[in-house]
Order: sequence, then C-alpha cells, then structure tokens
Amino acid sequence: MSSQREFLRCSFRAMLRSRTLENKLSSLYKAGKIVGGVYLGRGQEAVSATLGTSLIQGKDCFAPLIRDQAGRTAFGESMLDCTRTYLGSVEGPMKGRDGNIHRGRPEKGMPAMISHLGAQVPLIAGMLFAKRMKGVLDGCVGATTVGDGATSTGAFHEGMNLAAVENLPMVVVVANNQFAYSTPNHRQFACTDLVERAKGYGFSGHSVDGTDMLACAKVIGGAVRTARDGGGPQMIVAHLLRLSGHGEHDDGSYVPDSAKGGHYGRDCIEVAMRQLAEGGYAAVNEILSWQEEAAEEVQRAVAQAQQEPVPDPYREDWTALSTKFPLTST
Amino acid sequence: MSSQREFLRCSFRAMLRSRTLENKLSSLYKAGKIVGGVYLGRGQEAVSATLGTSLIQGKDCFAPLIRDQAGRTAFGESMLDCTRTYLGSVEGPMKGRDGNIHRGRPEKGMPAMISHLGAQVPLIAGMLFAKRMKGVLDGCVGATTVGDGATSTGAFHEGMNLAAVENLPMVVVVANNQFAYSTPNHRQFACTDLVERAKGYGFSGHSVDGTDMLACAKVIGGAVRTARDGGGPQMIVAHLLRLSGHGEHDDGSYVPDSAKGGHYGRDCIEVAMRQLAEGGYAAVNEILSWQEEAAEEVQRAVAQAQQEPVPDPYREDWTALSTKFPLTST
Amino acid sequence: MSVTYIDAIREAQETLLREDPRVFLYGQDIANFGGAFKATKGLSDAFPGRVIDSPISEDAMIGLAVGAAIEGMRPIVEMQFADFSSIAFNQIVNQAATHYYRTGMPIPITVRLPSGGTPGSGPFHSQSMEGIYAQYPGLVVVTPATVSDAYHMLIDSVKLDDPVLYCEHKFLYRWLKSKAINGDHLPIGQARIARPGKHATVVTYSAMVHEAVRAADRLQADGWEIEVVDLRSVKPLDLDTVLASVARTGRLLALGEAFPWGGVTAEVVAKVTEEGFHLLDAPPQRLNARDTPVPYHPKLWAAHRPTPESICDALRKLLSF
Amino acid sequence: MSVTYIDAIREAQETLLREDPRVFLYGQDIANFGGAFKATKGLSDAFPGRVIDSPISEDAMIGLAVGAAIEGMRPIVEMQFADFSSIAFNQIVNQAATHYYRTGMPIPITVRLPSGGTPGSGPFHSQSMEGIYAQYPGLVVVTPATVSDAYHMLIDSVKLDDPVLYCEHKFLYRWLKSKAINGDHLPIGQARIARPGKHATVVTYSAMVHEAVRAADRLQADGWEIEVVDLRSVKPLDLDTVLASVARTGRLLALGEAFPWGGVTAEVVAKVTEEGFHLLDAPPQRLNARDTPVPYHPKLWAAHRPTPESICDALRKLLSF
Ligand SMILES: Cc1ncc(C[n+]2csc(CCOP(=O)(O)OP(=O)(O)O)c2C)c(N)n1
Ligand SMILES: Cc1ncc(C[n+]2csc(CCOP(=O)(O)OP(=O)(O)O)c2C)c(N)n1
Ligand SMILES: [Mg+2]
Ligand SMILES: [Mg+2]
Repeated sequence: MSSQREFLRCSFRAMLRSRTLENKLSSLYKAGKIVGGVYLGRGQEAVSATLGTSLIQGKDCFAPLIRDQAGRTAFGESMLDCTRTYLGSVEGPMKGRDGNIHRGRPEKGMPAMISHLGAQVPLIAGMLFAKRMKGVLDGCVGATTVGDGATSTGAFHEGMNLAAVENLPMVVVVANNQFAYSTPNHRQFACTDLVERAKGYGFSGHSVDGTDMLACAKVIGGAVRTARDGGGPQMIVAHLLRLSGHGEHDDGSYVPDSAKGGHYGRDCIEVAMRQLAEGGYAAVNEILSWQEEAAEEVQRAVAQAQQEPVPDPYREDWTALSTKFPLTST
Repeated sequence: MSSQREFLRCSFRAMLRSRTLENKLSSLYKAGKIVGGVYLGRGQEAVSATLGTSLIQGKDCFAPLIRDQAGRTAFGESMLDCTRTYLGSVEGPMKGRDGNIHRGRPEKGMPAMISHLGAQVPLIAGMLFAKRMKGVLDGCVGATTVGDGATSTGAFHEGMNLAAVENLPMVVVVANNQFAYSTPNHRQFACTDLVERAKGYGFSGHSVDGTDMLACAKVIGGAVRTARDGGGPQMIVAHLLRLSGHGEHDDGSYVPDSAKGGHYGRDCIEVAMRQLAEGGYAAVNEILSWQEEAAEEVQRAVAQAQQEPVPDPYREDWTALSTKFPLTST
Repeated sequence: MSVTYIDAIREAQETLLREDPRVFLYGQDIANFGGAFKATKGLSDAFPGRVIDSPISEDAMIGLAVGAAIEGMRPIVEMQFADFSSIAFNQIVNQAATHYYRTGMPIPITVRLPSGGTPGSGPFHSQSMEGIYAQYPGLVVVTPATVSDAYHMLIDSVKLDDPVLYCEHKFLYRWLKSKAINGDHLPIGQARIARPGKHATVVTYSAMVHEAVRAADRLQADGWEIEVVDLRSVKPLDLDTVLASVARTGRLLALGEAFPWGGVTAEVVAKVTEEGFHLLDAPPQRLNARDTPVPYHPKLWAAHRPTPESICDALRKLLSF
Repeated sequence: MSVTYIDAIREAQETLLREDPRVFLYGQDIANFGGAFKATKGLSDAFPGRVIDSPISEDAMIGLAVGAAIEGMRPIVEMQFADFSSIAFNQIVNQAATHYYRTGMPIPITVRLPSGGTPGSGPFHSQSMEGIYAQYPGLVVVTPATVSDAYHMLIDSVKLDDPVLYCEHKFLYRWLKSKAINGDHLPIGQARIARPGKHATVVTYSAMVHEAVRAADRLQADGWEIEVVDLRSVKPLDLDTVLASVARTGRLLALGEAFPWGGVTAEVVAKVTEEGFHLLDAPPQRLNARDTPVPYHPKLWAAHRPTPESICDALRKLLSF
C-alpha cells in the first residue's frame, strides 16, 4: 500500500463494505433465508481490515476466522463469494457443500477455515514453509487471526511454536473480544494480557486498541511490515468487544452493560469515520458515497446469489476423493 | 519434611537408590532380560528427587514422566513396583499389561503415565480439581514433570492454561535436558528459556540449575511450598543434560562433546555428594553405607521380580471394562 | 405438558447432580449460559460450583475429567459438538479407555457428544462418531433414540464405572417429544424392538430409528410388516435381540447415519452373518450416509443421510430376494 | 544382498526426493538421526533442507503438511508411532480429509504410520489404526505387506493427489526381506492373491498376510488348500478380487490385527455378504485381536493378536461347516 492515506481509506472502505454486507446477512438470517448460522465481525472491523489491507493477494497468504469479513474483503475476496456461500449457491467457492464463514480460495492464498479453532495456525505456517522451499518466500507474509478462546487450543500452541521454530514471516492477530461464545476472559486464561505469551513462543508481541483504526493501522500494519522485512514472527493482541451475539441466534445477553458501556464498547467504524474526517483522510461526503456504493454492491451480491441454483443432489458428484478408483495398473 | 538437613538427605538417598536401580535395569536390558525398552533418568535425579521429596504421599498427587525414577522413589514408590513392571511380573501394579515407565498407583496419588507426552498435565489438574470439590484441597499440591520436547504438545498447553484458570496448586517441572530424543532445543522452541512461558499461562516461573541439588531443593522445594500455601500454580524450568541415550537402545551419539563437557554435563549425584559433605549434611561413610543399602535393595527387588510369574494368557482376564455385560434390567 | 429429548438430558443431569455428590458437569458455555443447546440450563444456579465452564481445550477437558475420576468423582463432560471431540481423541481413546485394563481402576466419566446432522450444520457440526469410539476396547458407546432412553441412559451411563460416550442426536433435541419419561427402562447393552414385524428386520439406533419406523409405516400399506430394532447401545451390542429378530424375519437391513465404511452397520452385519448365517433368507443389506463429509446445504444434507424413501428402497430390494 | 521392508521404505523416500522437487519429509528425529526406525537414514545429508525435524507437535505437523500441499508440495509426514497420530487426528480427518470435497483442491500428503505390535511395545506403541482412518471420506488407507509393496505403494501414495495414510508394519521392518524390489506392481486399490487355494479364502493385509500364509501352509498337510488375499489397501477396498476368490472357495475368513469391533474385517464381511451372499457355502468368519489394549508382556501380546494357531483354528471351524 503506497501511502498511509491510501492504506486508511482502503481499510475503512473494507470495514464499511463488511459492515453493510453483514447487516444484510443478519436480516436474511432473521427472515429465514439463511440456514445454519450467521456470524458477524461487528466491532472487529478495524482489526480485521487493517490486517487484510496490509496483505497482498497473490503473494501473501491469509487464513481468516469467524469474524474476518472485513479482512477478507480487504484481502480481495469478492462479496459474491460470501453471499453465495451463505445462500448455498453452486456457483460459490464451496458449491453449497460448506457454508457461511467456512469458505476460502486456497489457490488464491486464502484457505477455507474448518470449524475447529486454532487449526489454521499450523496451516498458514505450512504455506509459508512451502514458499520457502520453493524459493518464493522473500517479501511474503502469512497471517491468521484467532479469538481469545482459540488461544486455549492445543492447535494454536503447536502452530505458534512451530512457526517460531521455523522463524517464518507469520503474523498472528488475537482478537480479544472478551468473550468466547458466552465465556468471559477470566474463565479462558489467567494472564493479564495474552500478549504475554508472545515471548514464550519467540514471537514479537504487540498490543493494540482494536477499536482504534489508526492504532490498528500502525501496530498491525507495522507488524506485517516487520515480518515482511525479515523481522520474524509477530503476534498482535487487539483489545475490543464483540458487538454482536456469538452468532445471530444469540442475543449475547451475558455481556454485562459495563462492558458495553466501556471504552471497548465503542463502534470502531464510528471511531474510524471521525479519524478519517479529522485527519483529512476522507471527506464526509466521500464516506457517504462509499456507504452508498457498499449498499449497492451488497444488494447486487445478494440478488445474484439468490437467483443462482442451489445444489441438486441428483447431479452432485458424491465423492470425497479427486482420484478415481480403480486405477489402471502402473 | 521437617528440616533442610532431612530434606537433602532424603533427596539424595532417592537419587542414589534411583541411580543404582537404573544401572541395574540397564544391565538387565543389555543382557536381554528386559524387552521393550529401558529409559533412564541419569543426570536428572536432583530435579526429580527434590520434587518427589517435597511431596507427601497420601495427600499430594504426582504424575511422573519418563525420567522420574528418583522422584518416584522419593514419593514412596517401592522398587518392586519398578522391577516388577520392567520384568512383567503379574504381581506388579501393571500385571504385565503395561511395562517399564508406564506404571503408577493412581489410588495412591500417582497415576500411570500414558506415552503421549503432555497428557498427564490436565490429568493432575483434574485430580486437584476433584480434591477441591471434595473439600480436601487445602494444603495439597499436584505435581508433574515434562521434558523440553513435551512443551511443544497441545496437551501441555491446554493443561497448563486450564490449571491456571482454575488457580490450582499445581507444580510443573520442565526438565530441559537439551534434547527430545535426538532433537536439540533450537528445533523444539524459539524462546530463550522456557520459563518465559510461565507468565503467559499465569504460572509463577522459576529457573534452576538442574545439576545442583541444593539449588533444586531451594527452588523446587520452594515452589512446592508456595503452591501448598496458596500461592497458585508454579512452573520450574530445570536446566541440565540427559546423561544417557533416549533409551538404552540409543547411544546418544548426536549429543555434541561440547554439551557433554559443559557445565550441565556434570553428574548431579557427584555434585550432590560434595554438597552433602561440604555442608555437613552427611558424612562420607554414611553415603557409602547408603550406597551399599541401595545396592542390596536393588538386588532384592530384581531377584524377587525375576522369580515371580509372568502373565499367563490362558488365565488372563481379557477384558477392558470393569462392567460385566449383559447387565440385569434396572 | 410434554418432555423433549433435550429436556430429558437436562433432567437426567439435574437428577444426577441432586442425587450424587460425585457428579459434576464440565464443558464450554455450560454454566450461566446453559450450554449451546441449553442442556444444562439453570443447573449452575441450582448446583453452585458443580457446573463449570471450561476453556476451549477439549483435550484437557477429558484429561481433567479422568483425573477427577481417579479421585472418585463422576464427571459429565459436554462437548459442544461431537465433531470437536476429535481434539480430545487422544485422552478418550488412550487415557480413559485404557485405564482400567492397565491399572485396575475404572474411569467413570461420561462424555456427551451432540451428534448427527441437522440442515445447514455442515461438515464440522454434524458428525456421528459412535463407530469411531466403539472400535476402542474399554469404552461404552450409547446412542439413545427416545426421550425416555435419553433420560435413563444418561443416568445409567454415569452410574457405570467405565467411560461412556453418550451420543445424543441433535436432530431429536426439540423435535422428539414424549408425554412423560417412562419409569421402566432397559439396561445399557440391551436392544429394544421399536416396532414389531415379521418380513424383515431393520437394525438401527439414534435418530435413524425414527426414519426406519417411518419407512416401515409406509411399507405397511403394501402389506409388509417390518421390524425395527433399536440397538440403544452400539458397544456393547446386543446380538441376542438382533439374532432373535432376524430369526423371525430372515432378512436384515443395518441402517445408520454415519459414514459408510465400517462402523456400526458393518459390525452388525458381520456379527449376524458370523453367528446367524442360517437364519438369513436373503443377503443382509446396509444403508449408511454417503462417503463424503456431511454437506452444508439442506438439499445435499437430506440426500447424504438415509431417508424414509431410501430406506424403503433398500427394504424393497431386501424383500425381493 | 537383500532388501528389508524398512529398506524399501527408505529407498522409496530417496527415490521420491530425487525425482520430485515437491517432495519433502517432516517428522520427529528424522533428519540427522534418521528416524526412530531409521527409515530416513542418510536422507537429510543427501537432500539438504528437505528432511526436516519437527517439534513434538503431531497436530501442527499435519497442519503444516496440509498448508504445504496447498502450496503445491507433496509432504511425507512420519509419525514416530501410529499411536501418536491420535494427536493429529483432527487435522487428518477434518482438515486433510475434507479439503477436496469442500474446496475442489486435493491435498497430496502422505502420512507414514509405523503400525502394529511388536513384543514389549505395549498399549501405546502397537496400535493399528487403519480401521479408524478408513471410516473417513476423503482418505486413502494403504497397508503394504511385502517389501515390493512397501516400496511401490509409498511411491504411489505420494503420487496420488489425495491424502494417504500409509500404514507400515513395524514387525515387518527388519524381519521381512526380499532379494530385490520387483519392477512389476499392482496399483493402489487392487488386491493380490498372496497364496492360491480352493477350499477357503483368508482376506487380510499387512503383517497378518504372513501369518495367514503360515497357517495355510500348515493346513496344506491336512489337504486343505487355503487362498490368501492381501488387500494391500483397505480403502479403497478391492471387492472384485475378494469376491472372485470367495466365488472359487465358498468360504471366507476376514483376518486382521486391529481391535475386534468394526474395522477392516467387519467391512470385508459386510461387503462380501451384501454382494456375494450366494457365493458363500458357510458363515463368513472373522479373526481379530482381542478387545483390550495391546498388552506389554510378550506372552500376552502373542495371545492378543491372531497367530498361525488361532488362524488354523478359525479355518478349521470354517471348513467344518
Ligand atoms: C476446538 C473447538 N471447540 C469448540 C468450538 C465451538 N466454538 C465455536 S466459536 C467458539 C467461541 C470462540 O471464541 P473466540 O476464540 O474468543 O472467538 P470469537 O467467537 O470471540 O471471535 C466456540 C467455543 C470450536 N469451533 N472449536
Ligand atoms: C505425543 C508424542 N509424540 C511422540 C512421542 C515419542 N517420544 C517419546 S519420548 C520423546 C522425546 C521426549 O523429549 P522430552 O520431552 O524433551 O523428554 P526427554 O526424553 O528429553 O526426557 C518422543 C518424541 C510421544 N511419546 N508422544
Ligand atoms: Mg472471543
Ligand atoms: Mg528433553
């Protein structure tokens, strides 16, 4: 990303597009148009978008998690990939075989998450490891995000440790939104700030206010740059609050008012709007026009996905292997 | 343990008994009398014994690992439990069903390790957790040891985190003997000292020279006391060198001479002997008589186990469940 | 008033907590929140300190439960979905399952596995793992199909001294209702004739019992009387009841919702042919899910698992021999 | 000169590293040390940077391999023992196995599982997990029984675009020798007649092929000609070859070293009875290990798994129908 101005504008537009899209997904879910579940990144857009904006599609790799609509968007995922997956269109990357946030385009450097938390950490390490073997690692970064809850998984730990042992240019963003589903931080870990784990892994550690886009741009963008420049693995812990339920089936009533009314209860998009305007990065009417564009884009993506065919079990290729057996004798 | 003097004498005797027993096991293995494998704690006795001596059988719980013959002995495991298990006697705690270091007496607070590294960490946490529920936790400690290699397992991580979240009186000793089988530290982790992980878990962290019995008594004994007194979970990283192969089938030729000749290459038993003599904790002739006693005890334990029956498949109860099906209608 | 399958699970846990001080519940989001499926709703208030939220650490959750069992407790661990028990696999099959054989001390833990598919749940929230765990010596694997069994078998699971995988079917949670919980019930290890018949036997378990009964009802119109055997527990597997049914009907369809290679249906067919070959008038048949992950889209999902239609087809084939 | 089974595995890896720049080896102690069983001896010197020591992190090892495969590599991961793959279970069955179905991109990883029992190895260094992994859609599971198959099937596993569990039997490592590695070989998915016969068919795989042949040789003295089918791969399972054999003999014994519930032998019997019921002159039989963990003591171990004696007994029973 050339200039800071460009970086911030790009990040913000991804935040806006993500929010607009997710609001629509929520309505569709509540109207019964989406089955399964809808999982939003509301309140986490600044973290996710600044990460995604720092990455280069076609060069870097990025394993987004549950709340990374903004980061996906910034990394270059099309809205259609999202709406098609949520609506089960056969035209989508998952062809109706998997849904909602379980989507990706591994061939474009964005693997499709499995549900099991932490599992994408070693996977990104493996992608970087392969790039090194192929001699194309130079200047590349691999990034992934996890929640506070996912840090309790063995998969996270093994992946972090392995990435550090291999000294890979990996950036791991922990979005500490204070809850894992309903479970508050104090039932999840016993250190003061999860960033205290960085050193023990051999990662550089950074803490950031996840509701502050400028701070995220600086800290997350900076960590990506450091990793890209050979500074080794980077861990960033972003502090924020999940501004939605765990999924749209959940009203999140277990989140105490004190948290909602506290500093991290503020909406990073509102903060970012002010920051853009105050810093002279974007004018208010520009932002308004972006908003309109986003609304139209969402409208189109939903309309298109809705009119596309869903899978037909009778025409479906019911096989889990790419190899066709029997093989002929070799 | 009443006095420091008593503590050191007990620890040392456990070290000596352990070393003597293990030397014998090694000979038996080389003579083809033990099948499977023999795994020694040579060089790690000070760490293990001071831990075991700090614990109280019948009150505390202790999950020893591969190299904890000394700790087991100090905790009160009989030598017969060891020789019987290695020799497959039906009289042993494992009845020939499991062998070598895979033994324990869970009913006496010492669970039998499974091979999968790290797996005993949450198990000890569970024992303490149950003690709390039963209202008998006060003044109890749960301890386990792991190697440098085992810290890379997800099981270790999940167990540490959970123990800290529950604020259990748990003591975890990491015996960093510089190798995991043949794998050196720099291929296992990327931090400077594994003790850097303690804080991230919410454990108090301690480092100690594992070849120095006095230091181990102080640091490990101290950590156990702190945990016992309500000071929360404690992690100790002991620095040392494995003075044997991974098992007796392995000559450990990958261990460089520089390590063998370095500070941690010294034998903790020799160090301890000097410390006992110099500190006036034990006289040389006392030590010699202990040595003789140990040799006799080993002799007896081996002789007895060797004359005992091994399992007879025709009389063996071939069932893995304690429940007998079919149950009668309830 | 009626009781749902999930109500029964909740009530069993309440009963257990009330009657046995050794029982506690451990799992993600099960305390104040009452669990992802509300199976523990209100229990943390009623039993303070005995319904405990765990970190997202399935492996350690089972490790903790085994340790607690060694100390004499009877933990019930809730996996948020059966699929996530893959993380706890090692502790289940190597720690819990081997403990009695190795040390002589049984490990009375019960692991609740919210199992099976529902529309839109996709590959990682739909799995049926009973056929995986049943392969391991030292584990009991139960698969209740009715509201009463959901209740009684959970109680009985906790009473057993050995580790039990309690596979509860998510599709039945709210859909399956009963007037009340029966007082009478069969012990674990005994199968049940869910529907009597004489022309063919369907041996199945869990949610598929209901699909089988539906299929049987349809075939009734053509004059076929199909017997449906509900295994209730897949390990131990009550071969006597199965053989007695096959002796009556001469025909066997083994039906399950899990993946098609191996698993419960293969074990049923292998056991029946080994011990009751002479009873069979036709080749025993199997019907399972398809050999792909469980798909997300409801249309794919519905075609992935057996349906009353596909069960009828399999039965017609079986009856035509 | 003779080649052992483990030599063949080493040589296959050497060939693969030489011929395909996408191949690399990853595992604990496999670089300088050459692996716990020396299957990679000398390879890290010959192929610098392509034979890499991993931390003790089985889950992450498979995670890394899947990531590398996404980037076009063909990793071979060595588990130190099959039993430790329980730690990597989630990455194997949920990440690797589902990837092609979900995204259309296959994951060409090969996981080497040193499997099966040897005297004194005990419950955690002796397991046979082929029947666990075979249950999952999206995985190929191979079980070579001969020196030539050990070589060629490893090469073929790495060439396959899908994830392969390569189950190598530790008991065969040094015990099984061959003059040379055959040039000819069958593809994965095709079974082999290991010993022709006409009175009964033993369907088996891996080390049990040799025990079956031994049993068959003994029964020869009584005039019985036993055919032994070596499945070679358990998923896919070559039913055609099995059925053709059963068509000749009319009698089936499915033999395996894994735990007795479900698994390969149940799948074989269920498949044969479903598709070849009319071919059977007697109830198909199964012989597996006992339903306990694998015991440590050599005497218990020898009685836990099938032996030529117990195979002969099972065959005599089968022949007496
Ligand atoms: C291994 C595993 N266990 C349980 C779950 C079920 N689950 C899905 S999301 C979630 C909470 C995640 O919390 P966190 O990591 O903090 O992310 P957040 O939802 O807050 O963004 C849980 C428990 C899972 N997906 N994976
Ligand atoms: C999960 C797991 N993976 C692999 C092994 C095989 N293994 C047994 S001991 C060992 C090395 C252990 O190293 P460390 O933890 O440092 O302990 P040390 O042997 O040095 O005392 C390995 C790899 C195992 N037991 N468990
Ligand atoms: Mg969270
Ligand atoms: Mg070590």
